[in-house]
Amino acid sequence: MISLKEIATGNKPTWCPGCGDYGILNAVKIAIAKAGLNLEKTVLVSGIGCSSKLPQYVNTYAFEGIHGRVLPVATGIKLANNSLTVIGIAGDGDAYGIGTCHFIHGMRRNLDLTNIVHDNQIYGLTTGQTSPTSEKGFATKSTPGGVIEWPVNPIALALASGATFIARGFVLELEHLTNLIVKGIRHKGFALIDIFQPCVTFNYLNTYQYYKQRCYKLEDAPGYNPQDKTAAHHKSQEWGERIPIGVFYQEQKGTYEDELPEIKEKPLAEQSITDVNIDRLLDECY
Amino acid sequence: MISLKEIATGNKPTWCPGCGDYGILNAVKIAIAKAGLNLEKTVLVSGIGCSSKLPQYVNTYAFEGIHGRVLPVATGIKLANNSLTVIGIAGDGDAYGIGTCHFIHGMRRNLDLTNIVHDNQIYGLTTGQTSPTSEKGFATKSTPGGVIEWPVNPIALALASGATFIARGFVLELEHLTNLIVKGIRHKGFALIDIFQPCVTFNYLNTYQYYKQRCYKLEDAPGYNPQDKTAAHHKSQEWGERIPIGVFYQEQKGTYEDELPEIKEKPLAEQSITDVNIDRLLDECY
Amino acid sequence: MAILNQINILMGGEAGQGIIISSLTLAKTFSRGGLYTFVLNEYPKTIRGLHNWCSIRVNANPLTSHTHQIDLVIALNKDTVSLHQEELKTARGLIYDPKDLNPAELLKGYDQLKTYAVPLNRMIKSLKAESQMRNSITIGAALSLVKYDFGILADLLREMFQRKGDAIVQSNIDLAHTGYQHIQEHYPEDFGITIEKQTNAPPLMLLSGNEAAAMGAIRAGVKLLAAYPMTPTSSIIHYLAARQEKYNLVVKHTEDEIAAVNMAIGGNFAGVRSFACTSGGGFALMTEALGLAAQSETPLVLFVGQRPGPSTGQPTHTSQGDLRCLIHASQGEFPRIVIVPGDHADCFYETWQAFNLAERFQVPVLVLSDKYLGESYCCSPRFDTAKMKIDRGKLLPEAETEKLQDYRRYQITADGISPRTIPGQKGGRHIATSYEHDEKGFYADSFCGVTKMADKRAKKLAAIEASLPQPKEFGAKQADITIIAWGSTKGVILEALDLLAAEGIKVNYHQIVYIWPFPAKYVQAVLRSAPQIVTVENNQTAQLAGLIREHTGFEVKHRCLKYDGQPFYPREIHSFIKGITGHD
Amino acid sequence: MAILNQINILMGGEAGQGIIISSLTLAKTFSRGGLYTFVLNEYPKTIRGLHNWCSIRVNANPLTSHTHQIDLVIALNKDTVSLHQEELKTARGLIYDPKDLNPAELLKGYDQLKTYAVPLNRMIKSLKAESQMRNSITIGAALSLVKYDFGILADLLREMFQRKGDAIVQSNIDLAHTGYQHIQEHYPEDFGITIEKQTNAPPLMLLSGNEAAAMGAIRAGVKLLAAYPMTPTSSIIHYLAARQEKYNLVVKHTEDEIAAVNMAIGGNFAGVRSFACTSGGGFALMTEALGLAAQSETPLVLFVGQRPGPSTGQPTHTSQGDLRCLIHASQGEFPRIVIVPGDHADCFYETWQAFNLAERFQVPVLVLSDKYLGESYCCSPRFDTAKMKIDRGKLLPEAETEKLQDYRRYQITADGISPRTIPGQKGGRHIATSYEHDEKGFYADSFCGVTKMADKRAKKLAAIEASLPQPKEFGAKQADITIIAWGSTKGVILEALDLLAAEGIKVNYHQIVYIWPFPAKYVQAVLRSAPQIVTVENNQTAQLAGLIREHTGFEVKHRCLKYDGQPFYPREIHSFIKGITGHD
Ligand SMILES: Cc1ncc(C[n+]2csc(CCOP(=O)(O)OP(=O)(O)O)c2C)c(N)n1
Ligand SMILES: Cc1ncc(C[n+]2csc(CCOP(=O)(O)OP(=O)(O)O)c2C)c(N)n1
Ligand code: SF4
Ligand code: SF4
Ligand SMILES: [Mg+2]
Ligand SMILES: [Mg+2]
Repeated sequence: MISLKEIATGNKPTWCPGCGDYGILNAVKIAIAKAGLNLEKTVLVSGIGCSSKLPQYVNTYAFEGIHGRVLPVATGIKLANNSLTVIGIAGDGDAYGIGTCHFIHGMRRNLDLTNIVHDNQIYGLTTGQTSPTSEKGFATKSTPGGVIEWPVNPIALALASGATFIARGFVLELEHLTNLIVKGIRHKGFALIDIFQPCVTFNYLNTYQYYKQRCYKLEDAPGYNPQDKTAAHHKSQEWGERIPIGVFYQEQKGTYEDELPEIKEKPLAEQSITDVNIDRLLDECY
Repeated sequence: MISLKEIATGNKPTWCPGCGDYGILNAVKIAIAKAGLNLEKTVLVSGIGCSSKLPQYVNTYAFEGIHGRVLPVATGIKLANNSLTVIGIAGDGDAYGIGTCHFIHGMRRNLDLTNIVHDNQIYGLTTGQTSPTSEKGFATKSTPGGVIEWPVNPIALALASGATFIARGFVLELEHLTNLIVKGIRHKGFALIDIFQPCVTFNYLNTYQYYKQRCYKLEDAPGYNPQDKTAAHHKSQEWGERIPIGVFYQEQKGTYEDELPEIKEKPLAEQSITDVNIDRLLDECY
Repeated sequence: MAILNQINILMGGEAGQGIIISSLTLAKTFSRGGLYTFVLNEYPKTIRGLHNWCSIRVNANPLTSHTHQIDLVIALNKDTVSLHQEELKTARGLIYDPKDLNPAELLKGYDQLKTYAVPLNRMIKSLKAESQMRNSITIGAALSLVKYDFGILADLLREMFQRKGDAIVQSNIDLAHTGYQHIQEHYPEDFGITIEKQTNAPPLMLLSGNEAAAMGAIRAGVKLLAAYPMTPTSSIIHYLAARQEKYNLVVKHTEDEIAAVNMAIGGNFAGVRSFACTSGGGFALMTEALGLAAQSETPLVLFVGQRPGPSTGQPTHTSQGDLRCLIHASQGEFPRIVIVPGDHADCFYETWQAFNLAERFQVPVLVLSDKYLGESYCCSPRFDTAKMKIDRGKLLPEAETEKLQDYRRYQITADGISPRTIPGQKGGRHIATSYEHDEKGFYADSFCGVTKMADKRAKKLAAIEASLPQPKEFGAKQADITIIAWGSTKGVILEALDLLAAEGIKVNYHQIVYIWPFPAKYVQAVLRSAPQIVTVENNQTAQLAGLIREHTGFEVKHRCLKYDGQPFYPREIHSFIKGITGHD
Repeated sequence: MAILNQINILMGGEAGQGIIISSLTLAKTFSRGGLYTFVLNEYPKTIRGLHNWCSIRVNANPLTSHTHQIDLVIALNKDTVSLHQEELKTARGLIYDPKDLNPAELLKGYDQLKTYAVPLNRMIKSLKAESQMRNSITIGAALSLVKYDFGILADLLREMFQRKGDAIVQSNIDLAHTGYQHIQEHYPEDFGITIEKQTNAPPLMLLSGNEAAAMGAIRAGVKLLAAYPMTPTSSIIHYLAARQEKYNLVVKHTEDEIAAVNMAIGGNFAGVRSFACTSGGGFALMTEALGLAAQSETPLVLFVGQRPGPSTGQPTHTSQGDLRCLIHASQGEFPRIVIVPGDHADCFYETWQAFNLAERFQVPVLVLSDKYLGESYCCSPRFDTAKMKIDRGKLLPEAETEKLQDYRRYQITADGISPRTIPGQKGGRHIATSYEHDEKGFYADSFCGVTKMADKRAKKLAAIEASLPQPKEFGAKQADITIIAWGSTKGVILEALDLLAAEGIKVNYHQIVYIWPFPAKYVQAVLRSAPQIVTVENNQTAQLAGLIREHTGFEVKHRCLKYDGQPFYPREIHSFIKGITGHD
């Protein structure tokens, strides 16, 4: 197995001390090692947010784009070279807020991508505003009277949109989380991994303690079968005293790239473009 | 009841002969009359698409915006003046494609808006490309090899996003459709009405015949209860030989505007701004 | 006065009646006979019902534009007569169905006009054909009037419909022939215009600007088009989509334009030539990512077709109103290239070139066309692909990346361009980022580093300026008046030049193709030597004139502007110029 | 050399340590004593951990900017010493905790510097306070050094913490007092700078540009802010959000910037003054809707704070790189107004004014600020609201709409502005649209109608130009050098003017506030009378210089530019000017 040191760029993370993002960084690195990825054939794609800084610390190829656009960039990369492992890294605001359109359509598209979302239920980098997953009533700088909307439910949305691997992790459950990421990477198709990541600076509600008290593993739920969509749907609604983590749902379905005849033989990136013959196109004009 | 003639602007619709949009226009006008709306207190908001031309033919206040942004404009209008009846008019591309982000967040916001979506499973105005609701394998100018993605399921997405009134109509079932729209308008909260609207020019698959053969009314489904979310979820998955129309789900829940103390007494638009006293703000600076 | 080998036909009908297809069929029938054709179509923003028309201009000599003077009108609806009374005033003939309209009623005092009644609807019924096939009858009738070889049309129809089976082929040919015969039988007198097949002429391609651009992209090795449909560039999507399998390229109809541009950036980052096409509204949604491409130094090509704004404006008409918008879109300051093709050949060669430039300079390249250029059809000599060499700039081959030590993606170099690697390559790992960064792509650590990195990017400008081709010059070397213009006005201006030359007025014309970075030195030299300067633009605020003043200080007094959604007619430029010279 | 009533203090520490709050507390302690203060904060794009500093400048005379010369450094971490060695070279004093750093080790040969060791960490422990409250001790220590009235600080702390209970209040005061006493006891010798409470001075407000802008919006009757957070304008969201209930206004944190701008348009359409605030990246996403506001003639105000681009760039630093981008954003051509406030008072008055202009002219109004102006704090005399009259332009009252017959929303009028109605009003029903349209808002039916409607909108320009205030002039009437500048450089330039005047160099300065439509005539007149022109801009490409050339033909030779993310220091402009005059 490749060493964690090789996987690190050596840049010192600039997150707040105690931030849940450190744990996710750790999990991602271990998962890369466990999944046996080739660092030169792996691309991390992120947006903007505290969470999106993660690729700066992982020694793969990486693209740190703009806020909310992780999936389109990742899609472009995967379409261009489907031999690469492409992993999206986003915050809850990035993925479920400004990026919602790409999130929904990315899932029904079912490209072979892994989408890791740091769900701290807050906007960290912009110093603590409400996020789409912030709980109803939660007061922040942008909603000092408390959020009025009901939060988005990423698991339920993923189910409704046809995602083929849907999981939730918690950063303190490092090994469990690492395994989820490995499974997500190995899954052929779109994998969503929503991760509870306490923001120790701005989220006074959803703390380590909060999640620790509530999270339980779906593996431990008697008879839970992640192939059962109805059960998954049911579990997706559970929130409050007990919150499930683990694989909610997994299904094998053809991927988008499977249906592209153009890349059956080799990825687009490997096809020569030095002298494309367009005679036939010119002939059509007569 | 107000006459349909009064509700018409007199502009001649520019849709193709036989287009399903004529039927929706009819249904909207009848519904406005039936619901007893005051035309001067009603605003239709549309985007861009064949469907979005509808407000040009209805003699209320209207705002014809840009592609995909029906709900934000409608939200702004409703927040500004919650005494108005605000009805969104969009196409499937507008609402479920480019407008997805607003669609999801609009539903969890639960403002008292009615959102009418002309679902012809195609991009009409741009001359026939794939829409998010186009069926898998359906070939269009933009996907001549057939759509690879699975279609979005607006009903399932609405359920997953917390919409409080979710219905589907078919344009040939005029009375049924009209009633759905009336119910949607009367519903306090966000009402989605997805309408099958054959595009006779570009959609060779989802024709009048196609829907006529398949559609059945949920009212006719023995024991169907639109308060039952699980049943609704189940019905949302039904597609193929038989396709349900009618009210999938309805729930009474507080609306967004209910929780705004600022408009408890009167709408923002009716509050005087001639001489806002900011002494207290200036005092804070010392 | 008998005329040989030139005619301008207007075919009008309802949207959805296949007017465009029929006009192209007619045009191709001539271009296969070695005649130059130019087809302009004007259609409303509705799919069916409203009035829709094409002009099909034919000439034995090369044509570069449409023109106002119509010789023959083919009316497939009443509107074609009632809305085109102006054109009918000077036309020679009108083909119509007496069931649709009565010319005697609609047109009083049009004595020059010969009317040709063809019972289209009756013929369709008797041949049990679909009503849309009425157009074919009129094509036959038109060919008959100008005594053109019917066999060319028959061959063309055969090819067009062969996939649909012999019966369909035959019925189309029969219909056209019915029209042809009807004229011969009922109107034996000479129409006065004859079009002859040019036996020694080279074969002529007939294609639209968008088709030419799409071909240029394919020739450039594009493998990914990520786009969301928008008039007037949707046809680029359709063109490439139809050829995906043949050319192993992927066309992704995305969820929106934001996705489109970001996918194209992802594709380019991964080493595949990728682009997006759109119009102003979609481009607005792409502007944020434009800066991302610039900051991350990812090559990017965007193809934008203009239509009149602001906002939705007039979706199906033409404009040159977006130049400044493209030059300055996106926050911050960075080098970009804006190319404005002027004709159909430019669309091909310059779109192709855009991909080389994007990779050579690792900057965004914007190709700005418009509805007139993109959707009009024009004859061109066959494009010459022999000399088109792919240049991927400093993209390192794997043989070199393997040897890299401590690779710095944003290395500061003399020309500001850094060697590039792509995912999958050994030794080339790096992070590309939207943040200001150091040479390795890590967050910028000092204010001084920031200035250096901004200067590095800005340095590319010099390299770009040195390598871009200069504007093209047309017309007399020594002239009384010099036109400077950009984009799709080219063909119209060239024809206006001919008209003026024929009257002894000496005008020349400089066509700016690479408009940004602005070719200030070239323009400065032109200004120095020209006695009178005129700019011609399809916009309201004379954007080119503004650029000229910004970059040379010179204020253009004579600005020929049109912004009603229609392209110029050659005569409009002709009379504007004459107005200046006092000849008018 | 004893100095009276002027000091510049640098307080540095880790991000998250409350450096900004403490600096503002210190500044307010002085401004309550009638002294002018200016607080600049510089912070990294991280939330905690990295280095973060503020300068707190104090003077008995009005201050308009920060400056480079630091007198006293308060180090809450080691970086404050190691990263600010330059400033420490000329500083008089350093307050630090020997546990954090050893000045003797870090600073060799800084003989002028007196070091004041304060055992912050130990004091915190002994008083059982939180480590973040170390700052309070240093505030006390600083006040002690300059012999300032401790009672003002005690009162301020009391007010600040009263909501948290007496215990917290007392513990803060105690901490500060510990610092105060520590200096008195251990360093009795005179520091050399004394700050005295100004007994006859008027009370001074201390506020940031963003706060001023937010107040201006509230005063303008804004009832809806729809926005998505983005540095450096998030504080406008926070400011208004905290005051929603008091002022009956709704702040909507939207799903993205596209939603924000469209909601603001919806709100304005419905008759409520609504706006959105953002920065470049968010503005890019708003550009499509900008054209919608223009075409539908819906009033719209957008407030944009600049930071260095392209793309994410340097989110927490400052820039003036987005001017051209705002002027030309969105496809097509339409009138808009761009206002660039220069100081904190401008932020208030001009943001307020923006709402009047948007409604009077029914056009988009863009207010362009930046991080430096928006997030720096400056003392102002109390804003005068007495003369601020709300002007809603041609918005018809219901009494008039009731009488309307055949109302035409887009009626062509002499000034291009049409009477407006809002939903709910009797007789005013209409459709507002993004399409080109006729007077009723229906689809434009003719090319000639299109030109008329475009001309109608363009006509507003004349009305706008005639009504906008002219640039402001500062400094000597007759000068050797004339500065023309825009935006946040104002305060720095004013101070540079003083520096130059003191040296007998005559410079004056024209501040452009209403930069678009460009005040060409005014600038032309300035150019004619000024012997030397200098532009000063926080950007790389001299955008104002470009505008000047575009609109007057004049090429500005001397362009004072800085684009590393930091604002100018007065001395930089001072030496640039001296460089020109040859005095240097
Ligand atoms: C278009 C755009 N809008 C706004 C921003 C400002 N911004 C940066 S990060 C962020 C949200 C951060 O929240 P989240 O995505 O949850 O990430 P976190 O910091 O919590 O990890 C925002 C609004 C931006 N960079 N770009
Ligand atoms: C930003 C933007 N992108 C693209 C377009 C072009 N466009 C106009 S309507 C439309 C889609 C129409 O499909 P739909 O929303 O389903 O409406 P329909 O015409 O089928 O009723 C598109 C892509 C546009 N107007 N604006
Ligand atoms: S602000 Fe929150 S999410 Fe961001 S680094 Fe700090 S603790 Fe982590
Ligand atoms: S294109 Fe389709 S949706 Fe549009 S008007 Fe015609 S039939 Fe209706
Ligand atoms: Mg977050
Ligand atoms: Mg549709």
